[in-house]
Amino acid sequence: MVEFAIFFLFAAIAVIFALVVVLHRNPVVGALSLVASFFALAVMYVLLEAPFLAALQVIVYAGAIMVLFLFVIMLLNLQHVAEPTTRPIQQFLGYTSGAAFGIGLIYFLLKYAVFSAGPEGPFRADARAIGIRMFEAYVFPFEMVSILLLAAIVGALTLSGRGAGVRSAFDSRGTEVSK
Amino acid sequence: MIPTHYFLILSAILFTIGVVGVLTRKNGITIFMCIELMVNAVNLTFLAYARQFHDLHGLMFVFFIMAIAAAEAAVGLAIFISLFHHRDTIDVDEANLMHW
Amino acid sequence: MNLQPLLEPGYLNAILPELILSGGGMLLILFGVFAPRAKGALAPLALLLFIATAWTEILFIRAGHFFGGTYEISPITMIFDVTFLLAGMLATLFARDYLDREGIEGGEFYALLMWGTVGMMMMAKGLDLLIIVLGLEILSVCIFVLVGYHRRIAVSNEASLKYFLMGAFATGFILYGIALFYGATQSTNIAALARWFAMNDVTPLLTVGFVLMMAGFGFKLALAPFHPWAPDVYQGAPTPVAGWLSVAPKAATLIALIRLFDAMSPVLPKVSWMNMVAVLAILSMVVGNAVAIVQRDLKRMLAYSGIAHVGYMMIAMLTVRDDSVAAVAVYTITYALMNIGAFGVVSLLIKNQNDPHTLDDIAGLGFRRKFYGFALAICMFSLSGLPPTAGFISKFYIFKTAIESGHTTVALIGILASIISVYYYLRVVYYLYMKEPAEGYAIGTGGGVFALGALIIAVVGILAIGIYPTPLFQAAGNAAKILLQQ
Amino acid sequence: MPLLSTFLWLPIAGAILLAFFPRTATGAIKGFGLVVSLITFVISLGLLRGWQDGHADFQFVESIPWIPQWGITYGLGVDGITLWLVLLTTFLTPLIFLSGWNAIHKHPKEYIISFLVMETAMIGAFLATDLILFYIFFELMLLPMYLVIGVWGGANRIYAAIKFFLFTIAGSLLMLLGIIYLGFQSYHQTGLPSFTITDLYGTQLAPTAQTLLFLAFTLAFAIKVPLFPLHTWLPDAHVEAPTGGSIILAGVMLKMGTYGFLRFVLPFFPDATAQYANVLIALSVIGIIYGALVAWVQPDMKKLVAYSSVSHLGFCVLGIFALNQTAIEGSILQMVNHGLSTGALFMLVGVIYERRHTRLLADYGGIARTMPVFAVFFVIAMLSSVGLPGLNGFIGEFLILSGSFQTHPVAATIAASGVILAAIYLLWLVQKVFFGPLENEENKNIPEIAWNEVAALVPIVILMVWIGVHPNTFLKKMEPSVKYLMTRIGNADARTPMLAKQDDCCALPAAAHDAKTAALATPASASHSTPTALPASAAGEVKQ
Amino acid sequence: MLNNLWLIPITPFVGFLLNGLFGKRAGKGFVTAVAILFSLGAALLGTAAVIEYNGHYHHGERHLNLVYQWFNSGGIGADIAFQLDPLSIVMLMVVTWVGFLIHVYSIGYMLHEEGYWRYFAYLNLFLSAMLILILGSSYLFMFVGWEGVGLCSYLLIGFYYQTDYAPAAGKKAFIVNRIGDFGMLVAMFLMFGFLGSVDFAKVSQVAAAGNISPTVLTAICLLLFLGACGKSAQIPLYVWLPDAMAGPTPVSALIHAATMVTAGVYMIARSNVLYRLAPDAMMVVAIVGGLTALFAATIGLRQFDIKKVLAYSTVSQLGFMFIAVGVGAFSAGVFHLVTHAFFKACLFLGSGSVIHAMSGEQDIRNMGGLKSKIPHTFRTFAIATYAIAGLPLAAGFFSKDEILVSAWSTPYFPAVGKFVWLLGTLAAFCTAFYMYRLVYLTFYGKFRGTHEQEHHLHESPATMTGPLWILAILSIFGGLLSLPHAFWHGWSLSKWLHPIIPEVIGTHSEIHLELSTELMIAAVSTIIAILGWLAARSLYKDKQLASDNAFAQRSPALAKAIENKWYVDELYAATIVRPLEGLSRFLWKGVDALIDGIAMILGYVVRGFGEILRFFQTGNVRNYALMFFIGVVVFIAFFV
Repeated sequence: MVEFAIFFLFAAIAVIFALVVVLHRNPVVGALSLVASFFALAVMYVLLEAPFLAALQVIVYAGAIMVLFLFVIMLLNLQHVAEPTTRPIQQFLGYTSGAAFGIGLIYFLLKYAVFSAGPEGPFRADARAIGIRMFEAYVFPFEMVSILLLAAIVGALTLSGRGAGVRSAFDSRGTEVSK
Repeated sequence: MIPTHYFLILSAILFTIGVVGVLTRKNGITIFMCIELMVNAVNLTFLAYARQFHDLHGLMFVFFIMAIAAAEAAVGLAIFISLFHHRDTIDVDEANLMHW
Repeated sequence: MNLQPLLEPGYLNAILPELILSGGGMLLILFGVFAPRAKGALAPLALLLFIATAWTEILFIRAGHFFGGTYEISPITMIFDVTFLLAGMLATLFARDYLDREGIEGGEFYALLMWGTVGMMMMAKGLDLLIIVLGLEILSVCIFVLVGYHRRIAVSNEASLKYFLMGAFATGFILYGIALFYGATQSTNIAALARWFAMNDVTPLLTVGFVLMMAGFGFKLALAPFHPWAPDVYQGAPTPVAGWLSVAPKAATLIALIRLFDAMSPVLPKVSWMNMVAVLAILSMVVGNAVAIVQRDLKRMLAYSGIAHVGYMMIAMLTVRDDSVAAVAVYTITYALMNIGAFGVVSLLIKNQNDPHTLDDIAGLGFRRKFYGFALAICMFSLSGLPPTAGFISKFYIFKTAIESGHTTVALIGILASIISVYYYLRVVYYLYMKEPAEGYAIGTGGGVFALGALIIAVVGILAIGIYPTPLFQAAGNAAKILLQQ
Repeated sequence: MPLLSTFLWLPIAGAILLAFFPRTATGAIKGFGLVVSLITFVISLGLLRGWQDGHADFQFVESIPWIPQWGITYGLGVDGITLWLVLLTTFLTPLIFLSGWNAIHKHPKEYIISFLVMETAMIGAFLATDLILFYIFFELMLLPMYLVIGVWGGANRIYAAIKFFLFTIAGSLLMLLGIIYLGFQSYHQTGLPSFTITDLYGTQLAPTAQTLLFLAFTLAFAIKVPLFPLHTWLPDAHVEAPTGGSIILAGVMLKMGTYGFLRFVLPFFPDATAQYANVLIALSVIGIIYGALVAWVQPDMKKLVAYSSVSHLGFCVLGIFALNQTAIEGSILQMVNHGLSTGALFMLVGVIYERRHTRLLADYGGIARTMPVFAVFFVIAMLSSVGLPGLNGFIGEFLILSGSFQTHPVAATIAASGVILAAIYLLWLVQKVFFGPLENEENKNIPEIAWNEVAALVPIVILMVWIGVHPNTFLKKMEPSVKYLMTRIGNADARTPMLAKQDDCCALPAAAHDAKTAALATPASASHSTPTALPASAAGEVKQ
Repeated sequence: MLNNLWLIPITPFVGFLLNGLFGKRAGKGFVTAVAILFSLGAALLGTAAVIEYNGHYHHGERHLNLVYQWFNSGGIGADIAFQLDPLSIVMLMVVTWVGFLIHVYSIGYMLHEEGYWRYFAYLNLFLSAMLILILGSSYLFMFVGWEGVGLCSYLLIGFYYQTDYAPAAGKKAFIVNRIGDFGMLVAMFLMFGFLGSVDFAKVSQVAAAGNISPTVLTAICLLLFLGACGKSAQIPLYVWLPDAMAGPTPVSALIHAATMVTAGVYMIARSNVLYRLAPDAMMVVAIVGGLTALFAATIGLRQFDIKKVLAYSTVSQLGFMFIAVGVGAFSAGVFHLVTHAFFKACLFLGSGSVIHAMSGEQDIRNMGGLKSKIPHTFRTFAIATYAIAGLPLAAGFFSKDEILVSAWSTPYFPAVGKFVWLLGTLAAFCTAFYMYRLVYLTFYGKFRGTHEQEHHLHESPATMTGPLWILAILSIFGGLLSLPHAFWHGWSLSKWLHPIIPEVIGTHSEIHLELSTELMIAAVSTIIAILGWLAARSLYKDKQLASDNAFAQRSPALAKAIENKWYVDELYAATIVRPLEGLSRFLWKGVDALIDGIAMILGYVVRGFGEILRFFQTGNVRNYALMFFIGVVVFIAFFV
């Protein structure tokens, strides 16, 4: 019973903060509430007997990625930038089609994804088990991730790195860049 | 023991919220955050199924998705920065030099 | 996924090409950093690496399954790998001049090109959705950067922004689709999927998953209605990148789709999934050609034509048979040659990269720079599927398989669409040879021996395949057979 | 060294060599082009030397597997149907270079190259015994023509070129679909893939399928011919094209359509053909009258001749779909005739256009005084086009009309009235241009036709007379193949009830002193089909 | 010679080639020599052939000289083969010798024309074509000559190509003839269809053997007659002949009086078997002939151009010939053909000599009183007029008389025969009238021309008068060629021609003429002719033009109508030519434009489609995302 209580509580938190992300005008608020939402998800992971993943969730997402977000927001000091709502059609279609999608999805999930028998026995997904699998069967994907991250780093450097920040740059022909 | 589909439905809701966010927001970074939200929803689904099947594969998938998210985040934010350098804003509606 | 002892012998060997490319990429970056004077050597080095990779690919790689059945090397993957490498090579050759002219020569460019190629090669060989997705991501990340590589150019940056947002968005859908598949089949391994499909029936939830995945892959393929990013991105991206981008990722995605469809083949007759593919194909052919007609920007026009071409390929995909797979493979190679060639010629135009490359820029080019004009004309004829170019024979192959699998109606629509397409391809030829440039508006063209070499490769390849395609057909056919046997 | 391949590839080889000529050396370029095409012609004459009379099937056959897994072969061959068309092609090309020696000032090199490529394509289309090979050549000839019209054409050339290309491609792409389907069917039935024409002959097709395929093929060829109402690209293309382009277009390229009907449509889809022959005959008759009438009111010489082509090719199609020996032989001969006479007319129009840079009839008059020799040639060409007995045109038209009269009396009669109209518009042309008072100052000192143009015209005139005086030279060679075609389409008895009727009366004792005449006037093969009600009705129709 | 008949037409053809290729540079002497030599050569060869023929055949069989097979395909074709039989012999003699004479005459007449060489080249070409026409052994081969003479007439009428009217007239002639040729062609198609051949003899046999439906035969005959109408200028296709006078006068004499225009008669005489088997067709021929005879004669009554008068008289005389062949008196038709060749050629050449003397003047209102100035011309002209008017014992008397008698007593359609006779008789009256009107206005009274014309007046050279006299003599004694059986049982043209009119069951090979009727008819027509003469004499001999003007005042409308040839040309223009041209313009501007328009519209539709679709390409990435997502939703909605 406690489980359910926790589940619903944190599910509510996750959803609410997610909504805040979507609805609130200020990116900083958005970022912070996204962090909150991720925390809630971490709790879900715990409920799903994956404590290690929960930890990862907190460390990687909440810890790393979202900080990065905040950092960028601050760097470009967008914290005061509040976006005006425009493009009513876009908004409307976005909400309606989103609603349709969500409802349909939930409907199908309720209809076809309800498992008669819950999982029996404990699901051992602790660091050890994961570690062993990781370096046995998943060594190749793991290596791929390394390339992925390398590419990402290099890419990030290339895009924002040296030479960047030239406002209204001139291209090689020396003509003004049209904005 | 919470039934798996609870989690599935939760993730569906989150995913949808993320999608709506992407469609309705203009601030590039917010949009990207919404995408992150979608990805997390996917993670939740994977994990729920993984637990349901007692199959670590799903869990591993989550792990790798996190890596993907990280990589995207790095590049994406770099792109936003250079976008900002070009036009003092990250409002994606402003980015419409090319059309038709 | 059953346990495998770590690193069986021969595994390294299996991924040797990927290793070469990855390492080569790093090497190039270091080279670029430590020898900034010798930028001129970058492209040759990259070329060398590509060739070396292709060489190993062809000589040292033996077919087989690796990494616990998550990684398959078979003749078809070799064909596709060679296609990727070819695309990479052509892109390098064109990029050399372009980057130099724009003053943005740098090791990262070639490195990212190579890593992207690595990603594609892994996609092509991945026998597990996990591998495929990871490959896709590597590719995507590289593309994000390459598209935005021309930092000083606003359009380039905008293009990369658009591609990034859409790409991440689409990735979300692909992942969710995979999740649903996983939920239904308890596995993401293609072989396992095949087994599962052979035994069980599909639930609508699975169909949802399929739609989501198709949407994601459709985005990569620029299939209507998931296409609208393509024209902007191609227009904004550095032209050589655009050429590469218009070919290589599509090829990788196609081979992945082929595996997927093959796995699903037992249930396909029972479900309406292929109707969706058919709709995508038709939409793409119609929209692509119709909008291409009204474009004056060459790169946008080629983007739309690319949409249409993927539509043609999807016709063949409607039924996964050895013939259709071979057809797709052949078409991919042809498409690589002619499209990169076309973009290549455009990349040689010396002008402000922010401005669109309109038809007027090539007015009279056919008589000013004979070979460039000739090459572009050949590419156009090939794109419009006229003999004796490769475009004809490949399109012929596509429609042949389509008819033999009984998709006559779609084939008919395809034919009608390609009638439309002839118009705008010919218009390019018209500007090349029959239109004098406006007063004082003769666009100069750059391009040294590298670009020339690339064009020669493209032209010779197009004509060779067009005139004597038999060996290619045989190779593709056998490869397809082997792929579909297991 | 196989004969066909030799002169098939010679021109394109020449073109490739030509690509390396310095663009300034125009003289050398033109000369080289002329020499290459001449050699091609001379080699192609080898066909006549090695020709075996009385053979219906392909001769000089070459066949090399090309794309074996689809059964596509590089197969060449000549039979009675193609022999003269091939020779016509190789014959006309050098004349074009000769007559246009001084006509092309812009990019002569590319001009010659395009024509050489075109020559190969056209020869190939006639020689191909493999459907795909045929299609490839069929399409290949579009590209150089597109360039020729578009680059060297007149004021409105772009419109014309694109129109030409789109019309043609629209038809031929649909045909491609048909070809694929046909090959697929035959593969199904025979089990071995093949696109060789003779293999495909055996293919059985369901009625609907046959109809659809028939339509696909017919559309492609009807556009090419061009058949009313698909003809509108032709006048524009002709008017805008440079002289050489018009000559090739009228002389050879249009024949692709009629040839296609003969080689593919009739034998592949005999039932559908029999079913829809009347439609096509109706269209061709309309085309004959239509083209003639419209030609009559044209202010522009070239346009006039272009519309006359519509009319003349209507005769060819009429003859083909009359489905009997005489008419088909006639229309094959008429293809050659049209190539010669209309080719000559275009050449002549080009000659005078070179000198006066106008093609409007209104700008001329009385120039028979300033350029008599030219006038003589023009009148000869005109007469051959009008169909004056003793020149080539008459034989073709007579065979077509008399042949088709036996099966479709009404149509043939209406078509015969086209003969009157032909006289009307061509004499009108001649009168306007050459006769009447010489008023326009610019016409008073037009230089007389030059040596190279005469040299180009004389051979044509010689052939006109030859065909007119001794057509058997040509007819005998095509007879067996046409007979064979007749048997193919299940119409072996080329002679219809009306002709069959004569057997009863030929039983009469022929007078001794004109046995010879009797001998040759009675048809070769005796028929046993009995006369039907057709004669009476036919006569009735003729009477009204 | 008999086995080289092809030499006869070839000879003048060689002449044509020589003159055509070298004549211009070689000079007039050469041209003259060639022309004369080769035409004479043809004549001599022809005569030789005839003599040889007489040696071999005694019953008028047909001699066939097969040169080679022209073409033959699927049982349709013909030979290059020449034949010699009584009919073609008659024609041969007339054509070659009259032709020769006119060549000689032309030397004088054309001497000062530029294009002298051209003229003689054409003339030789014409000769050779005409010879093919009359020697050809099948309809198809005859058709070659048939068209050939048409071509030459086109060229010769348009000889003065720098004028406006001459080329137009030539064109008109060719086109009108084409209409006839259309008939010929279809007729030949029918022959191939039902008779299996177009060889003269074969066709006759098959037809004679019966079991050919009369409908078909009638059709064939009518179509052939259409051809004849074109060539021989019968209603409704006669309109080209008067205009054809635009050509040089000797041409009018040779082509448009003596030879070519009679080809129709020759052809029908050739096909007499067919015609006799199709009486309906014959009747049509007879009636048309009769009407033409009268109609043309009426026009001739009031023409002021000397050649026009002769032209209409020619049409009218041809009408007589068609009456003959129409009523079944084929030999009579041919007989009239021959005599007409004599006197009409003489008249034309005479008129030519007049024009020559008047230095180009053709309007008789400006002539008069030439009698003394050009005596030879006058005498010959008068003689020929006497002959054509059908006054007793001259050539025209016998031939015309025989025709009228046969018309009266035709066994095929007696009633109609009488009617035709009436037409003919009236026409005969008119003939006498207008011919003598012409004579009186031209040669009598006082000169009405300008002074320098009067000053230039001179008799033509011997090369011209010589032929005139020869022809004049012939037109007096030509009648002796075929005297009525009643008086004469020796050689006669009708006997000679008998073999070509074989016995056919159910038909009459020749018309039996009662002596009484013959005398009666002869008397009537003689009186009529004399009346015509006297009328003309009283009106014109002294009053000259006054009476014409008086007539014009009395009934201006009628006068005008006749002067304008009953407005037939205008009628044709209004009912046929202009509507057709309008239609053509409509087809061009209307239908073609429509077709193009449809094609265009298709293009625009596609384009517009693209223009619409491109606006989905807003450039806003969020819209793209929305499209993407909506796509997903829609697909789910559809496929799940």
